[in-house]
Amino acid sequence: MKRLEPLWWLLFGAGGFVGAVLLPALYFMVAVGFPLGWFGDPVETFLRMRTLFANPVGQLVLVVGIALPFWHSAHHLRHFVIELGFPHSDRLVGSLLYALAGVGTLVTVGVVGAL
Amino acid sequence: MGSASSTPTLASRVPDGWWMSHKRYRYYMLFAMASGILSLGSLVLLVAVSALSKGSQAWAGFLAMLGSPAGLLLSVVVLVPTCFFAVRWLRVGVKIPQVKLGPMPAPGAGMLYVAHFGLLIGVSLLVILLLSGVVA
Amino acid sequence: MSEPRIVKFEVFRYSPEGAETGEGKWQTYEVPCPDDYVVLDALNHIKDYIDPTLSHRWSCRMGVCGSCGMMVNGTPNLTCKSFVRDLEHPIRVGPLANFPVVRDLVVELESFMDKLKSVKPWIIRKVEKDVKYGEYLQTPDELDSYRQFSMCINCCLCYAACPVMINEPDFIGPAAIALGFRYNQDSRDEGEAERYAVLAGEHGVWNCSYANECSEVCPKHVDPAAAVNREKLVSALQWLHILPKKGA
Amino acid sequence: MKVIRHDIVLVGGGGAGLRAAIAAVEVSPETTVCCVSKLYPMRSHTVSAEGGAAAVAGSDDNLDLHAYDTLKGSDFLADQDAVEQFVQEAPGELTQLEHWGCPWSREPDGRVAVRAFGGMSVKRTWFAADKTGFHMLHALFQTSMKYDRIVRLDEFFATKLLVDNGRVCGVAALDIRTGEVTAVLGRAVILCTGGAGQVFPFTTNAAVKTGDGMALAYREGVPLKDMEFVQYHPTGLPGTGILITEASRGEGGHLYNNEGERFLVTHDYGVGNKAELGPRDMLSRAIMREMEAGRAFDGSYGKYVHLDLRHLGEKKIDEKLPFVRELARNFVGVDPVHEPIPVRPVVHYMMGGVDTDITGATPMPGLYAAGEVAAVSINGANRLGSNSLTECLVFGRRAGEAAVRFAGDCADGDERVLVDQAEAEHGRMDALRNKVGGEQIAVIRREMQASMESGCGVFRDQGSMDATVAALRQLKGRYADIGLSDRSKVFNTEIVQAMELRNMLDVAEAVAQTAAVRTESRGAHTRTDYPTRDDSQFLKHSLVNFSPQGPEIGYRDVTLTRWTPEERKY
Repeated sequence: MKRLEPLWWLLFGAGGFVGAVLLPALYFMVAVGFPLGWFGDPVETFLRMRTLFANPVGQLVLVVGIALPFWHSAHHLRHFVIELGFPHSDRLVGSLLYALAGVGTLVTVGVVGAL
Repeated sequence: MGSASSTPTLASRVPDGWWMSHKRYRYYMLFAMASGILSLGSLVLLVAVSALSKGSQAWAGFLAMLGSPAGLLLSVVVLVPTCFFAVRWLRVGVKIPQVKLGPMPAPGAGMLYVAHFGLLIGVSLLVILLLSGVVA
Repeated sequence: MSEPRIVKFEVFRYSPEGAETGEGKWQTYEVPCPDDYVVLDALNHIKDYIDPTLSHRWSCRMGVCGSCGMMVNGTPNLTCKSFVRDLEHPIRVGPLANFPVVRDLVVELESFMDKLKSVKPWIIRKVEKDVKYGEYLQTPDELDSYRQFSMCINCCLCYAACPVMINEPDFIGPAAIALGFRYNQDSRDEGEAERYAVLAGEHGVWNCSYANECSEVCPKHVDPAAAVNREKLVSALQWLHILPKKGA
Repeated sequence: MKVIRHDIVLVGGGGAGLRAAIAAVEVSPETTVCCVSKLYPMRSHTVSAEGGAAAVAGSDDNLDLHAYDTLKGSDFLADQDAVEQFVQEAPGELTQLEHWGCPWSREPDGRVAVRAFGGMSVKRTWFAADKTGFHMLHALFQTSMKYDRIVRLDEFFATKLLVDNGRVCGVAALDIRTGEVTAVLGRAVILCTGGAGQVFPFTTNAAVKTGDGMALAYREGVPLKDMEFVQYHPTGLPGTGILITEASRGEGGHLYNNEGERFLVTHDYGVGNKAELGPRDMLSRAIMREMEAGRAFDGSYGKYVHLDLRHLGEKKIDEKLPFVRELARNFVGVDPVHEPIPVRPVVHYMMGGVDTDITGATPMPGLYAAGEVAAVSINGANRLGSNSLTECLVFGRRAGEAAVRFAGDCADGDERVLVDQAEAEHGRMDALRNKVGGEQIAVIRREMQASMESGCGVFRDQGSMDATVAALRQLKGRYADIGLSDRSKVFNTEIVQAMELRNMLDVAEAVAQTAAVRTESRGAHTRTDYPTRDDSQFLKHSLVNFSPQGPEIGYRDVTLTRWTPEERKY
């Protein structure tokens, strides 16, 4: 794990960037605007979403937008756990968190691929 | 050198108030937690995509769930830290790329501020316009 | 000048000998402080006229020698520029956090000195130019690319603020990384490859957890967090072989 | 007793010391240097130097001009052979520091930039913004880490020179951390401990500048030279004495009195059209005269005048004088971009010091000195601003190299004799730590400082100096009765203060006594009762020797080569 630090950091950075730039608006629309009916009824939004995302470019955007933040969180939580006073569990905690992020990524690819 | 560990020392002291009772650290801890919450947002989106792939019924069900008081509470829990995260990340983030990489000159802080927050505003507008159906 | 007012100080006391052994204690002093007193003035007043057994380091009292850093009300600060009038009372003065305490307000700096040395903070060149041929040319822009990071006074406040240091005392830390980065960025230097193993090594930049606390407390606005994270970017690109290492 | 043996023992790790150490290990591939310093080297007072370091750089300049400016600035008391050597080696030394990474400020084309400075007739002061000393010291310290043969004993306080048969062979050093005395033996010793500004109450000098090296040498019979010459820097902050660099005038700052006059221009203070770029002694006298004439401002720390930088503009101030802005804002709450800075003359530099020749050698075999602790002398009766940083380099290197040569030609001293002396020091430290007495260190120190200010300030006369001499003698008597409270050995700073006070009392006495017998005015030594220079009697260095009965004073002719002393007018 230590040998791959630059990789974890790059994924962390990319995830943070996506999380900062894309996530707020995307989340707001999908999880607040649509449910409250501000942008049309469920059928309209369903069709609009399918049009936008059920294609290779849309799918790529979704995979990047959803999966990278997993890596970001995993890496930051790993450091957070060290800071809470568990530096010696780093190997275990890190492996677990990165594994979770990996699973999350695979699931994301699967779910998005099913669009 | 000559005097290293030559007299007993008291173990180093943890900063007073680490890690929640001091304002500076509290702010940082919030940031660390916000960066964990990003994944919660991602998970919700993942559920949304899953619903989207299962058809309009599932999608409507997802929207009803998120429109419920509990769903909206969840959105507050995700959105507030995410916005806090976004601002701090982009603000602190301008420090990092100000370095000469290979033949390219180092970009300045001002330029990076404009780039970072321009990107945030641009991407957000694009997402809102596309998803709201204003731009078909 | 207005009359000095009496200010209460709680000062950390520890000695490996005699009565103060153990975990140390907080001792209260009442110090008459004129309006323009800094915390260091108060400590010197205690040392001179109240309790000569108090030990603390100081020298230039103008914020440049870097020796009087202490925890002032929980925040690492140079005591020579912490004005008593700006602080909440009682004022609590302790030794720098994250360093072993030698005595009272004096901390052990040996490990810090080793860390400084570990980044090879000197100009490394394949071929040295003879002094008689004059200086290496360096434009103001080239100077600016590292100048900020050459401002570090080694006061160690950043180590006392860094949450990583609490649990990973071997982390080479903000000041040492900033110094290594300073030489890497210097147009006269060709030692980047030699410093890579330390800066990007086990105790190097990857231990940083983005708290940015180092930059918050730096009295010289060195912004070590910027250095640490720029070094991460450069190191990551070098790890991917996208960017060459100077001097490799 | 712990005994450490190296080829060369260095006391002090500031600019001169580190330069000497690097020179020693570079000139000889085997030599080891042990650097004994009472503080971590990067804390040394060189760190506080702001304005710059002088060396001929531009095509409008030449070595003779630099030499002449220096000699004239010194009021012709400097040794001309030393000055010639100095100006010749200065450019190479500053270039060497550039090669070691010092971030000198640059011209747009990448060459090193130079600025104007007081008493210099052309721009020749190299600078790193206004933190020149800081950058030089850190560049030297960081470069010194490259050499494993430079072994440091950080936070070791040298208490005595160890002398065998008239030759110095090491020092006894108190490990402040443990309270134990170590015998640090070598075949040559270099003193680089800086000056003694702390013998005065208002000084730009750091707390550590207590004349330790001067006192160490003096007590072993080495003469101190030209001790009566103490430089007041014209622009320190009132109260703290924090230095506002001469570069602020070099970059165009002006001095004003409370009537809004640029008094250096409107009144005749002998600086002519140099005005604010006159030498420090003259400017300090001018400001004091303004105060006496009631044309100064009144503040809580006495009178002051204004240093106005506002016309330079924010951009130039931030680029060339950022530290001045930082200091003024932090310590007096004044932003020089918008307001003038309150300033007053404040003790800055000792022209005098341990008597050395131009190789840094003192009259005692094996003992060398460089930097402010030494008097070579290139500074004579008044040092020009920006010559001292360069002096640290030029004579630091010379002392380092000369010490290597000396150490190569001689055998080790008799270890038994030397260790016995260190053992005695150890006993003395133990006794001092446990000393009971009625006098307080801080009280004696404060009275000494007050007495030096009143007797040996900018203006002196026989009565004031004699009073100071008497007061110092009495204080030395009282020092014998000091009591210490801190009995612990670990990081006991009280015992360090006690020894520093002893050093300062010796140095103060040397200053006051030599001043009291120089019946002329020259450079920084200005007597109201003898207002003119007297070359017929006093074109001479004073030399003061220690004796138990009190200082013994003698004189030596100034070395003249190509320049005839002339009236000092600008």
